[in-house]
Amino acid sequence: MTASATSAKPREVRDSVVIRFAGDSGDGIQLTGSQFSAASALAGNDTATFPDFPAEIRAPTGTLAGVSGFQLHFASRDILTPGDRADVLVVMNPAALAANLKWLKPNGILIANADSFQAKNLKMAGYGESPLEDGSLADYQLFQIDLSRLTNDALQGFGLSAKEVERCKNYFALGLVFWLFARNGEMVEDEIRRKFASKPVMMEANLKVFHAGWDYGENTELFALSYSVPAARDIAPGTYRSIAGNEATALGLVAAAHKAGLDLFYGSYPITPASDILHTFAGLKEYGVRTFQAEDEIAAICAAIGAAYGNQLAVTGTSGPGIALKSEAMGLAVMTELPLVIVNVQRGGPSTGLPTKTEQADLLQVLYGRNGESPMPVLAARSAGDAFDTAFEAARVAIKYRVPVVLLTDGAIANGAEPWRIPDVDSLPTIEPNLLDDAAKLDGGPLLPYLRDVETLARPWIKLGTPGLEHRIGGIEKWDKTGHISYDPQNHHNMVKLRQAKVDAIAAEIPPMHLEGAPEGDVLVLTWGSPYGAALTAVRELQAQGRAVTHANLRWLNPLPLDLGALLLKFRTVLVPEINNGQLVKVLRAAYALDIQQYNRISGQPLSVVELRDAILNVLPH
Amino acid sequence: MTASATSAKPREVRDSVVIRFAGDSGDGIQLTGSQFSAASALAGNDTATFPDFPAEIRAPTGTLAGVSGFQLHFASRDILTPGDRADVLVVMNPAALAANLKWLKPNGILIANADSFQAKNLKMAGYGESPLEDGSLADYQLFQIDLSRLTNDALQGFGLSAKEVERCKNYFALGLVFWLFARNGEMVEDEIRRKFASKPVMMEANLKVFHAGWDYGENTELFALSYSVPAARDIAPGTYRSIAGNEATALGLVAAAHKAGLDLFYGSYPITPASDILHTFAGLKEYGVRTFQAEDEIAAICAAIGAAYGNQLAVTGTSGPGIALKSEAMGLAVMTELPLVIVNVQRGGPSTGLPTKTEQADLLQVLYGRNGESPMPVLAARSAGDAFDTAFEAARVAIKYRVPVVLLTDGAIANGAEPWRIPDVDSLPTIEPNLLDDAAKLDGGPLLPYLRDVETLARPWIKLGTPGLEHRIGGIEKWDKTGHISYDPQNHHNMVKLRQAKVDAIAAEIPPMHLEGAPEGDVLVLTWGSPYGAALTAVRELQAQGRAVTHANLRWLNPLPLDLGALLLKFRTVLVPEINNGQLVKVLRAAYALDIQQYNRISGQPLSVVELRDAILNVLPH
Amino acid sequence: MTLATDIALKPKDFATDQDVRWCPGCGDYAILAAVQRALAKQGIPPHQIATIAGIGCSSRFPYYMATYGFHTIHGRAPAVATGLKVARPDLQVWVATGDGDSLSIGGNHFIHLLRRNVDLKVLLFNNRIYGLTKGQYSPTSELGKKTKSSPQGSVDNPFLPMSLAVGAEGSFLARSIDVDAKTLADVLAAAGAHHGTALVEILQNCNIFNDGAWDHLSSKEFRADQTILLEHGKPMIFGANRDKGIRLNGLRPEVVKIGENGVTEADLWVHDAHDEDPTRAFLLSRMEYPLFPVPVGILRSVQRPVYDALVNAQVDEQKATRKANLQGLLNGRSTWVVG
Amino acid sequence: MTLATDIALKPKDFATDQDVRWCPGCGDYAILAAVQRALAKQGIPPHQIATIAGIGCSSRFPYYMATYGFHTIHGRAPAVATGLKVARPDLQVWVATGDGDSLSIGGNHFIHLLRRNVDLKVLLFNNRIYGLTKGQYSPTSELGKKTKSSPQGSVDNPFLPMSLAVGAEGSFLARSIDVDAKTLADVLAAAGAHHGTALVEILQNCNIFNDGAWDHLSSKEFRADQTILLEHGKPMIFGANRDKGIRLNGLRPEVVKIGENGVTEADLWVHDAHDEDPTRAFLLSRMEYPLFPVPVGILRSVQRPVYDALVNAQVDEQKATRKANLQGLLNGRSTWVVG
Ligand SMILES: Cc1ncc(C[n+]2csc(CCOP(=O)(O)OP(=O)(O)O)c2C)c(N)n1
Ligand SMILES: Cc1ncc(C[n+]2csc(CCOP(=O)(O)OP(=O)(O)O)c2C)c(N)n1
Ligand code: SF4
Ligand code: SF4
Ligand SMILES: [Mg+2]
Ligand SMILES: [Mg+2]
Repeated sequence: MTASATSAKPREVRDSVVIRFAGDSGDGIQLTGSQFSAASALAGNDTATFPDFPAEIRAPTGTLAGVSGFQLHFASRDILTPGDRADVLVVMNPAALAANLKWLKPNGILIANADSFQAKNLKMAGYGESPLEDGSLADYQLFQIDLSRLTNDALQGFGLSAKEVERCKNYFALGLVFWLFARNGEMVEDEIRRKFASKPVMMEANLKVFHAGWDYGENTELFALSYSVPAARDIAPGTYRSIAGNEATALGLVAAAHKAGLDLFYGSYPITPASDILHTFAGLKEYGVRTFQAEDEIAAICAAIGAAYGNQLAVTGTSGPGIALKSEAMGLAVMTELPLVIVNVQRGGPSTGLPTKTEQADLLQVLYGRNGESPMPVLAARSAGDAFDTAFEAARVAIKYRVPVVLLTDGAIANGAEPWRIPDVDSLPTIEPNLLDDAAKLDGGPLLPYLRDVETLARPWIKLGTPGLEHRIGGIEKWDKTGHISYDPQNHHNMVKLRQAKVDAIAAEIPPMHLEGAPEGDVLVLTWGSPYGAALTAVRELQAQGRAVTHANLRWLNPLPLDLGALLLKFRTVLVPEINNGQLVKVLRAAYALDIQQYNRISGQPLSVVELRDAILNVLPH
Repeated sequence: MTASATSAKPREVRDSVVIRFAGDSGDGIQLTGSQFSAASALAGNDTATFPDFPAEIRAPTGTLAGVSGFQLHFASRDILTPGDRADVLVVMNPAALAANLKWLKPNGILIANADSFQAKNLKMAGYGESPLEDGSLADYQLFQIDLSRLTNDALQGFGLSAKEVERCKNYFALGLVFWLFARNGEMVEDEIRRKFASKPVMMEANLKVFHAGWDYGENTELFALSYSVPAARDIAPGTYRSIAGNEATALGLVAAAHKAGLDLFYGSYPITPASDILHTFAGLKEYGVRTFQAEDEIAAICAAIGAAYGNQLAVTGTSGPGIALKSEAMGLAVMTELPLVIVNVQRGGPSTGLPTKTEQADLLQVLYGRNGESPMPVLAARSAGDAFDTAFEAARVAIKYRVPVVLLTDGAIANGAEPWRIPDVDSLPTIEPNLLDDAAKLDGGPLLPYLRDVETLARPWIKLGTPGLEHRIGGIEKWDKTGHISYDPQNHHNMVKLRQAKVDAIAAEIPPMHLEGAPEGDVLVLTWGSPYGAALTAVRELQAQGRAVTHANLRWLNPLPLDLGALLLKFRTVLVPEINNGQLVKVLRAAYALDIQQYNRISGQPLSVVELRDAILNVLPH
Repeated sequence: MTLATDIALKPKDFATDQDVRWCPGCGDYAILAAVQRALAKQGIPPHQIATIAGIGCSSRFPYYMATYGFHTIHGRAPAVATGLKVARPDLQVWVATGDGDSLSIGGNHFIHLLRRNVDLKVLLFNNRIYGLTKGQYSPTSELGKKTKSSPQGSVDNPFLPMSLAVGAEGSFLARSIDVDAKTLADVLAAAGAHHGTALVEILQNCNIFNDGAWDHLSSKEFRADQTILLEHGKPMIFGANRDKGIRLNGLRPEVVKIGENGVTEADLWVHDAHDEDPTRAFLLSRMEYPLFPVPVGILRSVQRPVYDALVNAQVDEQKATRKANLQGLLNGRSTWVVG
Repeated sequence: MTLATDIALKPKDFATDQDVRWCPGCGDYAILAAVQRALAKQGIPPHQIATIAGIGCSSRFPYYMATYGFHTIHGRAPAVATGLKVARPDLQVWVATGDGDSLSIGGNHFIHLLRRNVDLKVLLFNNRIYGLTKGQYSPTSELGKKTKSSPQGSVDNPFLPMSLAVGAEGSFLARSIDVDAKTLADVLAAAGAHHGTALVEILQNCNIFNDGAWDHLSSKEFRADQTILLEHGKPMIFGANRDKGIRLNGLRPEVVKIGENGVTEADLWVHDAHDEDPTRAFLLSRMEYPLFPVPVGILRSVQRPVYDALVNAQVDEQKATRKANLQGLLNGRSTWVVG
């Protein structure tokens, strides 16, 4: 019997549930969370996740610093955020409780690994008396479960060491919540079988413990009822999978390379939270992907520039401190007008800042962080799945216009997974790299490496190795058309204007702003990047209450959409929520000389639906 | 007899003269120009200079690429720019003529080294026939002088090689123009004696040639009259010298270190046009200045940060590409709140750009070019002499608030010299470094490295090596007060706001805007940096014509002066001229959501009075 | 220079109250303890010492040292420390860095530090992996290493840190192993006493991402046979039974058995750490597992001019010979008076 | 790989129409001519070659070469060239760089290039000065050198570029002098033929800011006595009368006079450029004026795995063994269907 058997206990139907798992970094919390998330998605729920890593690799067991969290929102409707606060909190030790209780809703279900609430652990978590016993948890539905003992009981006779037994206990917890929410356990069982293929005893042990957890829920009288969250109905039809932002970014770029008929070059230096892009690409060599783990971020982008000159789809990726290092070379890419995608997975700053936390505070850096007038297109993904499309678009534009393009994501998007409707490869647009690959195309005229396409202002991307197309480029100002070095005053002025015009010209192909709500009204909530989900959810709630609130999201930060200026004028108030100190607001005010309201919480955490609803209410006429 | 003897020829009095010397890089043009400039200043004129270097060290002799120019404006009144176009142009060869004729006013005096207008040189300059003979120079007062031959004649019997003779010819030209403008030659003679102290023959030869030039003017019938520019009267009384911006920057910082009782540390990597700051500091060891020629710009700033931690007045200087490289470490200085001055001598960009030309296009880079919310005070010097005061102010603020501060100058300021009223050292304000240098000052309380001064929000600058004050800092977010590592969400939010508040607080001590003109009117011309002089000159001209135009200059770019916003509202139009694509305009629009007019020429050259007058007329009501 | 005090210092005088946040079992713990012991023994009080680090697991070191400390940015500790030492030659300055921090992103500062011979003591925690970013190969990882970023095996030929350091003119080069407390204590003491850049490579176990990378050298079982402790002026002998040695055959070191084929101790290479010529150090830097026992102890220790001392000497000399006169400096060479 | 063509190429086939803008008399002119001759002789046509440079006087090189070319940013040419070579192994890629460009700001890329052994040919123009920025001391300037930035003399101990390169695992190391056309031609030809990173240090005169820096080696008068031309497999003989040689005394090279004290050619060190052990190359790298004649020619030339070839081999292998299926990749491991 698998753990998918139906429960005999009464089942309450819920529209949506937010569950948060928390424990020591060694407790397998991220794995537990992902598996529950995958099972929920398979069951047809819409899902959104938020992994909350500790900054340390492995802080000493039991400490607050070592607590790892994973929050999952699953629902029978279209949802956009991992949820503000949890309906269910599962804690593996006192530190996990101390660090996470603030996320649990009043009267929420609290499942605690009671075994671990002993003096030493309590002390490390900063507790005097055990909170399980001092009545301080009276506002919650507390379920105390001796996970370690129960796991141990289940594994009698397996001949496992205490340490090995301890490592299985997360499957007990997983089994229990699977029972609680009537999830089908087959997927977990398959995963256990795959993972422990070479260790049959551990495979059996984990299967046993997983079932034991399920059975415990079904059989003990502790739980009076279980819950079910039916499959979502308002989700667009299609084939779905779960995807995290970093993987989606990599796949979007591989898809673009494929559609352009180019190989892909990825130059990078590991950095949290961008490293998984490198890891993903490193496993895709059969798609013509070459990865270069450089000695630093400067070498990474410079190698990518070399590969771009060598006609590959060149990409470099990093996080904020790495962008700072790359900025000189980004200027070189601007001057040489080569296609290049620069991915910035933003994290908390300034300086080393909060490496494992999310933030949106690199917008001005990527727009302006270079010497001289050095304009560059900038796009931002709004969610994990959207990172695929945005990355594809960034590559398309880079190739079409021969420009370096910045793609912004952030820590929350990079690591948070969400269901993603898988695109049909054939339906993705073809990208025409349009290489100048034959001297005959010059029609006997001279080769002019900076001759511009009338429409795009792009210069030719010359196929290296072609006889007769030898040419030289570099970082010194160039003569228009010939590309030779030029110190001519008027030419420099013209080239500065041309480089700007080329980026500005892209605006012509940006689709009109997509609005959720009326095209005019009291408040326009304008987002970019990861606050998208929470903002749209808050707006929908208020719209349901009849308020004249509209939401729009910017994928394009530079150039700005042509219709944006007019749109802003249609609303009494424009509110821009950002996880920074108001960077897009600065850009918009500079662009339109308009007063714009801002909402900012810069705490390394995603913005919540509740705070955004309040922020909107604040600017709505009373 | 020195070359200062009075002329017997009639003398015409002029109010102001612009003279431009041009020749091959090997012709000693910069030296010739500086000496004429110094003599004019000594004669009581106000002066302003603009050296116009070639990009190559020594392009082949006679080529256009190798032309070096030096423009000097000297006048009997207060002047602010090196002049738009020249009254007198001295050219040493055809290439110099070809490259510089456009700068000569119609009917201007053109002195040409006729010897050099031979076939080979003409060809290299792109001439067919000799312009001296084909009538194309009819619009100018052309004086053809066989400089080489005359120099050779003067040196008969000295036993010099042809090459050595050739090297003396610039002194002939200098002697001639000294005669033409009745300058006292003693200074030049002293300089020749000093320079050639160890080569008596060359000393005598150069003295001889210098006199020969003077005599030539006096004796030949070529020149019917000479000119005189009387001493200026509207110049503030005081002791003056001539100073270039890079030297003034270095001296301002040394003075600040002296007034703070600190040694100075300068970490730098050579780069045009900032290298002279390093060269100046390297010669000032007796003032407690330590220079570190680093392996790159990153090491340069990092070493400066180390020195700041070690309680010296730490400075790092570079140009735009170097700032790009320093940006990660600039963030570290923001996070650790250490005093540091970062000098950026701006040059043409993007990328390598136009290394020897001037530009103002790094404003947004220094404001925003860092990951995360990373605010930093930014000041800009408006002229060479002003660089002293601005550098002093930058250091004072850095020390008082414990912040990294950016000082912006540019290529034109750095290399252009102007008369500078030498400040009295005693009258310079004292800077109180206020080191926390004794554990007793803690009054038994714990050491709190991030405890803030109530007024300045500055944290203590702890004297390293003090028993009991051991503490640790770093680039990860810190707990308020203790400075320990903190990943706490609310604390991060608070610290982001605190770092911003600390920079904003400086605005309280920025003096009110200084206006040249009425406090309200049709047009406010607002400048920052080197366009100051041309803009003010243009405004004064228009004011003299009764137009309601006012000028103001911003030394502070971040924070902006508190009274600026209100001031802008007092004028129908605000016009901001910049040698960039409108960067301050972006900042002002973002700050005040106001429409602002811009004038931009981005050609690597200073803005001219004429174009600014036209630009102002353009926005004035007709 | 810093001076030892009379008051006896204890290792705990160098420990802070911060929770140490390395993974349980990480080799860094042993190194921290060893450094604290060595500093206590050296006798310079905490306030006369500064600990500077880059970024990485190992670079958290300053937080646990009750000295002055600075956790800078990735790869830049040598540069920050150079500035500090030039400004404050009175402080003893230690640098903590990892193999990624010092040899990847920080490689340039690392080699320039060595050539300049700034008076810094550098602890290079070599775990052959990027620990903090969770397990990518580093510039010391072996060819073919499979990691997250090299699923088919790394194709980056590694550096031998000691060879690189010899090539960069290093004046003091030593090596130890995290678990070898005795050698570690000795090399740390010698590093502390060296005037100039003292580089100590510490083979460190990252039990999470590269567990056992040094087991062939560090485990009690193998240590005696697969490492060789260098002692200045002594013949190079190793082995559990101390019956093996290194003999120089022309330019080539070779492992010999003492007592076999007529080999005696007198035939062995006598270690000369103070040889001005770096060739011996270079040879030692290339003695690698499994062909040779890996040298631990002091490979090289020579005196040569020290950068920060030279900089400060020039300042002192100029101060002594050219009187500072700020007003005169501002006045410059020629002035004129208006009004 | 690139292939030589049948059509005879001439040096001028490698020259562009751009005005060459070095100072008259600069050593760079001779180097440019030598490279153009060498490429013509090598026979790979210009379109199969790319020339990549950093920033500096020497780094203007690409503008004068009728190949594909890229004048990048200061110090980064090795990185740009690495990316290009990995992407385009079919091109022969040359890097032009100065002593400041490669050893100061670009030091890290320089050493990582050498350890990876990317198939690039690197021309290091060593004039012991920063030319383009008008004369500050460089990482190869001698101690005590007075320049604009070191009026009391430099206190930075210089690198020996070849020692650094040996320490960084360089597989091909050669040296020549700008004015020594013959040796330059030979080492350029060998560099072109080497598979892996071929480093050629060229002692170059900057007649404006460091005139005569190499006169003691380059002038006809001294060259024979103060340099030694290395020839693989031949004894190391030098001197105007070819009567001097280098003998190895244990680890120490020494200058001997052939015919004196019973020294014969047979006693001399026989140069082995292909020795896998880098120790000989290290010894050569330390032979410095005035104690030794300075080696020119090929110090080291060994085969070892080449980075770009390995990267591309992994790609080819994966392509061969795991069929690319983009739709399958997008689908991932588990999917579900809605609607
Ligand atoms: C500019 C920058 N790039 C990348 C990183 C990410 N990063 C932090 S530590 C590290 C490498 C750590 O390896 P190592 O120096 O060997 O230290 P270990 O953790 O192994 O002790 C990297 C790549 C960073 N913090 N800053
Ligand atoms: C980021 C950056 N820093 C500094 C410079 C200034 N710069 C240009 S070339 C150069 C050094 C030139 O020396 P070298 O590499 O030896 O070349 P050479 O001119 O002597 O041939 C420097 C410091 C620059 N262009 N970019
Ligand atoms: S990841 Fe490795 S190096 Fe880092 S603390 Fe853990 S065990 Fe130590
Ligand atoms: S400055 Fe020196 S290196 Fe540069 S071109 Fe002139 S002579 Fe050559
Ligand atoms: Mg490591
Ligand atoms: Mg050089």
